[in-house]
Amino acid sequence: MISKLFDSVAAAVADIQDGATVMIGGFGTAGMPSELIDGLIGNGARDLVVVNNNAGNGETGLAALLKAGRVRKIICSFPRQADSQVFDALYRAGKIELELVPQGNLACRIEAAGAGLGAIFTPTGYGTALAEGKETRRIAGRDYVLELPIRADVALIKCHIADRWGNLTYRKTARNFGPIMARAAATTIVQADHVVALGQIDPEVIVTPGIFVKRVVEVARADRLPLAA
Amino acid sequence: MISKLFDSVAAAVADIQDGATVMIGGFGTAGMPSELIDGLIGNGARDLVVVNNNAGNGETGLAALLKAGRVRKIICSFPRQADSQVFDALYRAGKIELELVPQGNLACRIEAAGAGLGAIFTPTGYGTALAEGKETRRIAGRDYVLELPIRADVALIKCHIADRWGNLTYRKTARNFGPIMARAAATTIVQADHVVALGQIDPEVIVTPGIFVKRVVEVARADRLPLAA
Amino acid sequence: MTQDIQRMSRDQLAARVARDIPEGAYVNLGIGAPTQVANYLPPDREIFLQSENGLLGMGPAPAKGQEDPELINAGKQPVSLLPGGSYFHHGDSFAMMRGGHLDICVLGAFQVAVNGDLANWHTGAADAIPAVGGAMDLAIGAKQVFVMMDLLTKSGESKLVERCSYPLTGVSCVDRIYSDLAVIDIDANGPRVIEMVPGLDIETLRAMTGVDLKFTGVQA
Amino acid sequence: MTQDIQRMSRDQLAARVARDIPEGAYVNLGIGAPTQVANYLPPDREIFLQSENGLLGMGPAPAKGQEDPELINAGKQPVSLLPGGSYFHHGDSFAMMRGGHLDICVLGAFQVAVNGDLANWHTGAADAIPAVGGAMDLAIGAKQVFVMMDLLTKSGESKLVERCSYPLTGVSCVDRIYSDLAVIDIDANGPRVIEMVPGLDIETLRAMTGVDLKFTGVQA
Repeated sequence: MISKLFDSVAAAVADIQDGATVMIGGFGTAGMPSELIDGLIGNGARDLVVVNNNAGNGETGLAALLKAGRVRKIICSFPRQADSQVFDALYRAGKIELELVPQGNLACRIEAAGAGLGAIFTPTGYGTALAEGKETRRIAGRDYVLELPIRADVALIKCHIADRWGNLTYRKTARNFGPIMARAAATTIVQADHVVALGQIDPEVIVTPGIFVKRVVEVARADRLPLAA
Repeated sequence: MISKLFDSVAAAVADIQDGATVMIGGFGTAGMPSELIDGLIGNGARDLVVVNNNAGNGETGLAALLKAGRVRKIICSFPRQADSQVFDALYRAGKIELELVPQGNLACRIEAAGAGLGAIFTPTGYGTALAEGKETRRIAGRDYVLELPIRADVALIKCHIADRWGNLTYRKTARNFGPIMARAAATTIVQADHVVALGQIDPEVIVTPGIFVKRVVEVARADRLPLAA
Repeated sequence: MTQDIQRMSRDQLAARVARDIPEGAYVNLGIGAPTQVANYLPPDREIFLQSENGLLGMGPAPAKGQEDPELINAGKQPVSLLPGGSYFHHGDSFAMMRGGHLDICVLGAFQVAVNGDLANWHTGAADAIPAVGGAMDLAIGAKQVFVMMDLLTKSGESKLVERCSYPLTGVSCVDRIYSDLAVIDIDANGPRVIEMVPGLDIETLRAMTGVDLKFTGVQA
Repeated sequence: MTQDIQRMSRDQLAARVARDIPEGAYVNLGIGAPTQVANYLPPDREIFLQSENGLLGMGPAPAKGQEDPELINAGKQPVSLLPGGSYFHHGDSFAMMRGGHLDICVLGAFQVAVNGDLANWHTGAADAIPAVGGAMDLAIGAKQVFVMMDLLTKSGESKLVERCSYPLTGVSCVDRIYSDLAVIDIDANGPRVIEMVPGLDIETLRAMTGVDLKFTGVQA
């Protein structure tokens, strides 16, 4: 019997290595797998490359990982926010490397990795500083930039409901990067609000089929929302 | 108030023009929008370019459109089947042009069109006759073929449940090409087993958001499956 | 007799933009001032608001106490979903933009050039921390790109320029500028003023911007 | 004393392939003979069968009268879905293949070359109507590509060849051949026989194929 369920966050993230590229789901705090990130802080891995839309909010979650000095480089679209003080300080001190990627290119480069494409021509960023030095091409009258896939060793994502095969559903705008990151990492580790018995999730509404998921740990946050009736 | 609902198949397909590129959903007969195809036969448009996984089964649906002599060219992955006699005869008589595309390249070229990518490097088909004359590139140690998006003027697809904004869900393996074709055509026309009131489809389970759909017509086939309780 | 220039307030400008959004349009309103446009969309028009973080059919902010931290907009503020709305992932969300499925996006700007180049993500200042978000995708993706901005900087320089000095967001992508002083279309022939606020005349506007402006249907 | 060569039947071969599919594997079984492998998967192993037309967790054919025309496999035959299975669209289905998410695919073949080239979609005959389906995606996508075939054609020619004469499906993609006479691994060093059926000896197999074969752990 296959079960991808782990009893603890610590066990689920135990083998993340120094130097790993780690995708972290979430858009701001919606969908951020905070407990998995706490587990990663506890794990002690260093020199991480993190892929996330943002660069941390406040002092918890991704911001705490940054603050702990574990991240060598961050690949994101929107680091500067009202509450990105941890990243801001590291960046100004030259202690973290930033690869700034337009949000849609971040998304489609992650998608390309998951789908096994070698590269894509995207119109986003053409003629801007973020495409400097990149190959461009005019195709059918429009200008495009060649962008490479973004893969990861590990993806940490949060979902709403999971089962032991790793099938996932998400909740509202917490879905965001979860489904595409799940496909682009060698090892996808998921924290679920709820784990249900196999067959309890309608096969028509599974957003991430279990093939993209290696490990699931139920994290029963005090403020988690109950399963819909 | 926005309503994309049409009263009749004939009205929904009335403006399809001679020479149009028409994507038709379905894998074999599962998901094939047979009544929309019948409407297209009735509409009389000629010199069509059809994009479908197959090239018709038996004598109905896509096979009937072919038999009516309306299709100049078909772009598909698997024309030859036990019951593809209509296509086979046209092809052997030199009366239809065939662009054979590996099924996954068909899918990702359609996806690229819907997602606004200019071209993609795909590993599928590299070194084969289906990549002859196409640009190739070695990226990170693997060989890829450059493939262009496949767009259409019109997509004809079948869904299970729709609403007046064009939100769609599908049923089982009838989903197949529907969601990706809906995004790749200028005008997507849908036949739905059932049309329900706005808000009746759970926003978490909508597979095709209405933004990708222009017209919906309810086709209450005698053998359609009832709405789940 | 010269009257004072009746500059539009932010709210007036938001209302002016809202007037031009037709029923049935799929629209993305950028972070900041463009978000205000939602407040002025006529309630009798069904307009579909998309948010880059994965929702279509975005409704207004929820009542106090009804906020859901997992239902937010691109600015990370709590919002609601209308009946008929839907959720999707980031790949699908940006496919909507990049694939040309949005009819209109409304963005703020630091500068717009006479050829439609847009600069709105980075001042280029050495100490600024850059952040681009979805701006570049919206700029090149929507069928029509509306910019909403003051025509002049606080120090009186025109934000409609011959050539952007700030880093670009997108090339030749702006279709129309809604500013506090005038509404200006941009096409292959350059900027064309289609509306001016009361009290403003062609010569004054020309002098303010310093760029070659055409005028259509505006009172001199 | 020479015994007769105990060639494996199609069913024996399917059972032999099934034995090598471990619990937890994500597997695509190609149209035709490979489909039979499903009949021999041990019921105590959870193995995930994917079908290119958008399902994962494919179960056996339904009871007569329970067929659903909208629940079919790649061969367009009625199937069922196991609890825990899921449906998805063609883009996602082929992302599973192309993205390297499948552990194993099992395909038929016209020819396999000593470098792992696969030819299984087209005989190259002038009057044949070509059809490729998902074969090229499976051939290059799965982590391991197993081929299931008779080692010789009906006229006695080896289907394991120095170089394919039929049009290729994929380049250097086959990892293992399960044939009626032997199981043969293919890697950068070429083909290596790891099992032969009783009654077959190395010299006979060499003579049958005419290609340079290595042998590991097989009885001479």
